Amino acid sequence: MDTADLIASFVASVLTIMVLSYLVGDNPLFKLAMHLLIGVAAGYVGAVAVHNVLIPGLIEPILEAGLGGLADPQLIVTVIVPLILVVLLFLKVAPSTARYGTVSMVLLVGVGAAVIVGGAITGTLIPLTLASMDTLNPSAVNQLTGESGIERLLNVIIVLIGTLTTLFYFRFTVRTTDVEAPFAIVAGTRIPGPLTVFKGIGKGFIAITFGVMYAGAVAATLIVLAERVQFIWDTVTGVIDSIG
Amino acid sequence: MRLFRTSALWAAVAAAVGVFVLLGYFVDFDFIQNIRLLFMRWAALLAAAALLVGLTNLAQVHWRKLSQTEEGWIYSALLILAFLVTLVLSLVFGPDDDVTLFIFKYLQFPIEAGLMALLSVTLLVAGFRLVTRRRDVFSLLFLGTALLVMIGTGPALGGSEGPITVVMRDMRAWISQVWSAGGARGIALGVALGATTTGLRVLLGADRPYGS
Amino acid sequence: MTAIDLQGLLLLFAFLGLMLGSAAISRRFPATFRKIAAFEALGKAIERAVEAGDRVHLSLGTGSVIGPESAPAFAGLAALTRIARATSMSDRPAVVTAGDGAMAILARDTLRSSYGEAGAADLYDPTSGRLLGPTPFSYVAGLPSVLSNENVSVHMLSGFYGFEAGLAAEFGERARAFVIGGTNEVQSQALLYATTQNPLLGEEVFASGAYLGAGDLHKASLRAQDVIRIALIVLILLGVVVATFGNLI
Amino acid sequence: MCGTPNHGDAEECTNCGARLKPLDVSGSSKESEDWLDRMREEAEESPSPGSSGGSASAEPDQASTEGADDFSDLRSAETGGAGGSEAESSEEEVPEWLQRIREKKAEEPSGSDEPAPEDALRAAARASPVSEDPAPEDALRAAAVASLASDEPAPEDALRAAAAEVPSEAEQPDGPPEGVEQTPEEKNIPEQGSETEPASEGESPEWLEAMESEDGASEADLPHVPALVGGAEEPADEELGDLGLPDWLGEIEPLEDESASTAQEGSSDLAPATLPNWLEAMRPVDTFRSVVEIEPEDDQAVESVGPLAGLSGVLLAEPVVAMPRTSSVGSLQLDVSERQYAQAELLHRLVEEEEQVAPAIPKRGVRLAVFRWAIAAVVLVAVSLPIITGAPSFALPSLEPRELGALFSLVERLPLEQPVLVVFDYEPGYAGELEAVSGAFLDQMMARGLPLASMSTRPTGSALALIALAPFVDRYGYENGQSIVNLGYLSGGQTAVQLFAINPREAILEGFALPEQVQDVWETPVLNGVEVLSDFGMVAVITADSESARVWAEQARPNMADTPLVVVLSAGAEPLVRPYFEGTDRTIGGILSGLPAAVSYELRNGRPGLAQERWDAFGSAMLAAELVLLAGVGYGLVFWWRGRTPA
Repeated sequence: MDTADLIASFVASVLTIMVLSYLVGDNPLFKLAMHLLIGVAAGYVGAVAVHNVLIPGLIEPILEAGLGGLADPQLIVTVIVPLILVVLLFLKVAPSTARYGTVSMVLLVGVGAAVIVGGAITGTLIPLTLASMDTLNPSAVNQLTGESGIERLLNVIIVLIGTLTTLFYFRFTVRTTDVEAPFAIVAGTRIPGPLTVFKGIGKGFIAITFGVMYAGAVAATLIVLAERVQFIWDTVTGVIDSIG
Repeated sequence: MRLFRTSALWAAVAAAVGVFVLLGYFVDFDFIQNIRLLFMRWAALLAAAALLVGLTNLAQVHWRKLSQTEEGWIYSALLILAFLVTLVLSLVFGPDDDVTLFIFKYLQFPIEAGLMALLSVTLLVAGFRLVTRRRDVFSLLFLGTALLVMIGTGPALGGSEGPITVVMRDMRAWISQVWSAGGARGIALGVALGATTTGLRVLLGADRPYGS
Repeated sequence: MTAIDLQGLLLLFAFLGLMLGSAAISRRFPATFRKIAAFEALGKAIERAVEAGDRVHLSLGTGSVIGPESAPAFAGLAALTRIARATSMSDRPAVVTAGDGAMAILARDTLRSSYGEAGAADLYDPTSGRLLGPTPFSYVAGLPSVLSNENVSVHMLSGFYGFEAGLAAEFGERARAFVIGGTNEVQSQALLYATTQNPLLGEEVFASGAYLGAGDLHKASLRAQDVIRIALIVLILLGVVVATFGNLI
Repeated sequence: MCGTPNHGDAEECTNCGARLKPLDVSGSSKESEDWLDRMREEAEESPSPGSSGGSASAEPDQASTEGADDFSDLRSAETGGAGGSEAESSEEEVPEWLQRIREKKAEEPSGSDEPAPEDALRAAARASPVSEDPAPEDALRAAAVASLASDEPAPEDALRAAAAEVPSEAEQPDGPPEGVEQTPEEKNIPEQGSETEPASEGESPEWLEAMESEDGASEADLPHVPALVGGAEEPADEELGDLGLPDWLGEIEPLEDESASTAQEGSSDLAPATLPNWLEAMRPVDTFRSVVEIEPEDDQAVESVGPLAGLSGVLLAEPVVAMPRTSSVGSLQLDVSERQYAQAELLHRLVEEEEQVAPAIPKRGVRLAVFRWAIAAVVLVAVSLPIITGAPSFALPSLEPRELGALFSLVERLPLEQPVLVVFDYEPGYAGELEAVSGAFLDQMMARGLPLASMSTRPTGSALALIALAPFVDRYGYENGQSIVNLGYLSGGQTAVQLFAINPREAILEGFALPEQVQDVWETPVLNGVEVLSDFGMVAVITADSESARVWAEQARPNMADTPLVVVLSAGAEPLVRPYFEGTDRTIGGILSGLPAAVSYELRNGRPGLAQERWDAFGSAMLAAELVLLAGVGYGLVFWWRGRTPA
């Protein structure tokens, strides 16, 4: 590590420690680090947006086309119109002119909403529904894992029950005389109806799923913690070596 | 009344844009696909522009704190300074210049990584408190599963790979690839149902996040 | 992709028909919805906030408006129209934050029109809808100061989050605010389940509009979801039968 | 309060002077603003007019009586109708009146919350055989109004009093204020619709018609906190009118409503319990059915023979009176109306909740801070020990995950002439994990000398790609612009993935950190053969969230032909992505997730990397984490069983 890197690493280590100081409690060092992060991230991302998106997407094409090319319908559609929309969007900066930028936001929202619907239907609803239609044929073999027989059958059934009960758990509309409604409230004695049991299993699967993901998140964050500690330790030893 | 007409017009525009983009998912006709791609390109450009508007707003908020020396104005000052310095350097040299990358690597990166490291403890504290906070069998199931998976993920206890380790690894694989796969599918399907209706409400003009 | 994806179109029109149909009949055949404790607690918490003159904070997450991940944020904005109406009694407007520039603009627009409709246009403050940071972690980095400096007592998370969801909720808990959170990313839901007192599981985050009374089409949406939910369950079961006996034969 | 019938446009009761109309007889937004302003002023003047359920009755505040009056009545009116169905509406209103009672109770040392409302139910039913469920609600309204007019009466007394009066004319003046306060949503209360159909045909008091014209008035009252949850439909009206559904659907609405409008108009103004009982008794069966979706067992509530044939709820009184005092089980067999039933149900739920939720809210204090510090200390020590002292050390995993072999051989088979696209779709925070997990994968590809292109849909992703690839670039002598290029940032987030999939060259225009001589990133040796996504030998997405993996699987896959899609995931996201991996169409060709898998990968490569470097620290940290969670479970269970509240 050369000196510049060492100094930089030292600063970086200090910043990491400032963030971790939140473990003791909210404190000025932590706040300082947070605001520094926001500032740097904002500056960097802003520059990326200008450099990698707006300039090549809107400015360069116009400069290349020159004045003559401005009449080109292709350019008008792909560059001039979005440029106007962008200019209108910038009017959102000032409250007084904000309403003139609405058209640009409307376009964004329209695209966003459509992407949500299209993505959910073609990306999740259909593929996952189809994926859930697995065969219960005991002689079938899972090409991927090579499972077969009872082992595979059991797994398929578990996944199926999990999918269906979890999906059912989120049901919103209830009839006031749902089995789950009356029996659930009789003080002391709970006599669950079939729906209640079904929902209970669903919630159980949700808890298991969340448990797995929580464990994954803990593992992931602990690796990052290990990486940070390693980084700080390397810096400390580096500094000690350079001094000594 | 005039308000209403304007907002109805916006709703119509959003719906029109949305219909083309949405149909593009289901119908593979050039006409629709081209319009859809065009709208999506515009949207990508507008999103970048909106980011700049947002950043201006961010700067305004903190500038106000600074100028009115509200509580924590000193932090806002630091934020604005960091923002301007990074922005100017990145604009002048470009975001892929060594100077900019140096700032990214030694200022932004360690703080974000620090936050992630902080999260590890946060999650453990939350896990520790869960049973005392939410007294039901599901929080026990949640933590029980988490423990099994963590034991199956982490290295072997006692330093060598014994039969118990093997069992725990298989157990972990079974829970995360079978049991939680079922739950995950159900949740994902449900989320997709909710997302679809949410998107459709916007396209139908019932929800108008762009105001009126 | 085939020229026309019939399955998809069919599902799309099923959704549309069911939503509009249920909306049309909702007055004559009102539906009953299951109780979601988190929403009931939210209602009371907002009442308390308004009484105490505290702020309600809505976090729209770090998803981009034009991405599929923006769905829960749109749901949050729909709920905001109702929350703004409720907080129009208070002298402190709700504050809405986002991690995406366009989403922050939408937050401002929604606040402006909601307060306008509630007859409290004077409550609208352009800075009460803001971008906290342009990246997920810079966004959560901005939360502590918002929560502490603007004495927020209700911290509602409704948007897309990655792991930062855990931090977003933790900061709320530390600020001793009422925290309620939901998102579309399942792993983040798991983090919220662990870190918040009132997690919104799965698709519940999309139901906030219906449960806060944001409109008939919100309730109709829940009905439509339930019909399609049952249809999917039946379809899957049928599919399993077909797959099984298809193989056997 | 007195029971004297009044003329429709009378402002006050001629006899007792009770106000018959609210102060805000207006529907226009202008006036609604006035109303709101007034509410706000009042809200500022008095601590909490009506915003807590109890304030209206429990603490009559002269300064805010007016506001509180509006609030309390409005609340019951709104919530009564808001739910749009009995159970829901009662779920709505019960908390309010229950809260009032509870708060009043809180002031009086003795007595639990539970009996009062039940008494109310019973008394109501006993007193008015034909008046259905609404009785308690009205009793409470009456109580509220009464206690507002004069401070003394305790709600539950008022309850019984009011409830007992139900059939008599005595409480009719309560009607008008309520009638006026009714929201249009009150139309949704089916029994009322049914009850009042005869009223609108028959001789309904004049003040009723007068009130009908003022329906709109209450719209302005709606923006009001207590009705928030499941609350006021008023915004819905707005939607259906000028703000909500598409206009053509808006047109459908009135048609839908017209059929029931006669009944509903009446109902909207007529508070159920204020009906004279002879009028109640005139309610024909079919109307009841047509308006409400009632459950089969409710049919029994309808008298089928004898002089009372066709009257619904006639026999209710007897079973209800006979209902055992303490248990609500009886109410299951008995034909208590659904609203009474739901109120009783909710009462139970609320009482149960009170026991649970209250302790569940943690008292943040020193102890929590100590726990936090202790856990932090344990974890930090556990992570630091192996790094600083080299101990403890853990055996590397000997088992390979099933899918690793497939991925390894997939990479081995990749043609050397086709470039691989690696998408770095994660934030800097995740780098610590994902660099360790993806290291071995990148190592294998670059050891084979596969040409590599990287990109990201996140602004910071390109920089992260440089950091992650740097060690291998040096190790295997990759040359920037020749054998490896960074395409840079794909703007537009996940939506842009589709654009990129359809036409990569148009979607990404700028490279990232390219050498000076490179003008166009697409003309570099790495990419000049790439026109479409399927020209890549493989597409690998390194990401932390399943959403972005899903988007690549959905949006990009269709344009990839036979090019495999590999996903390197953060731990925990795997179950969400697996369906795409295991599904019949195998949209995802390979998965790599979690540190153990990465260590196994490095072992296969025969070159130790970041994963093995982190292994010991990770191991001891995981052990510490497991202990912490175990301790938490034990701690929680101890308090759970001892039924005590931990800090």
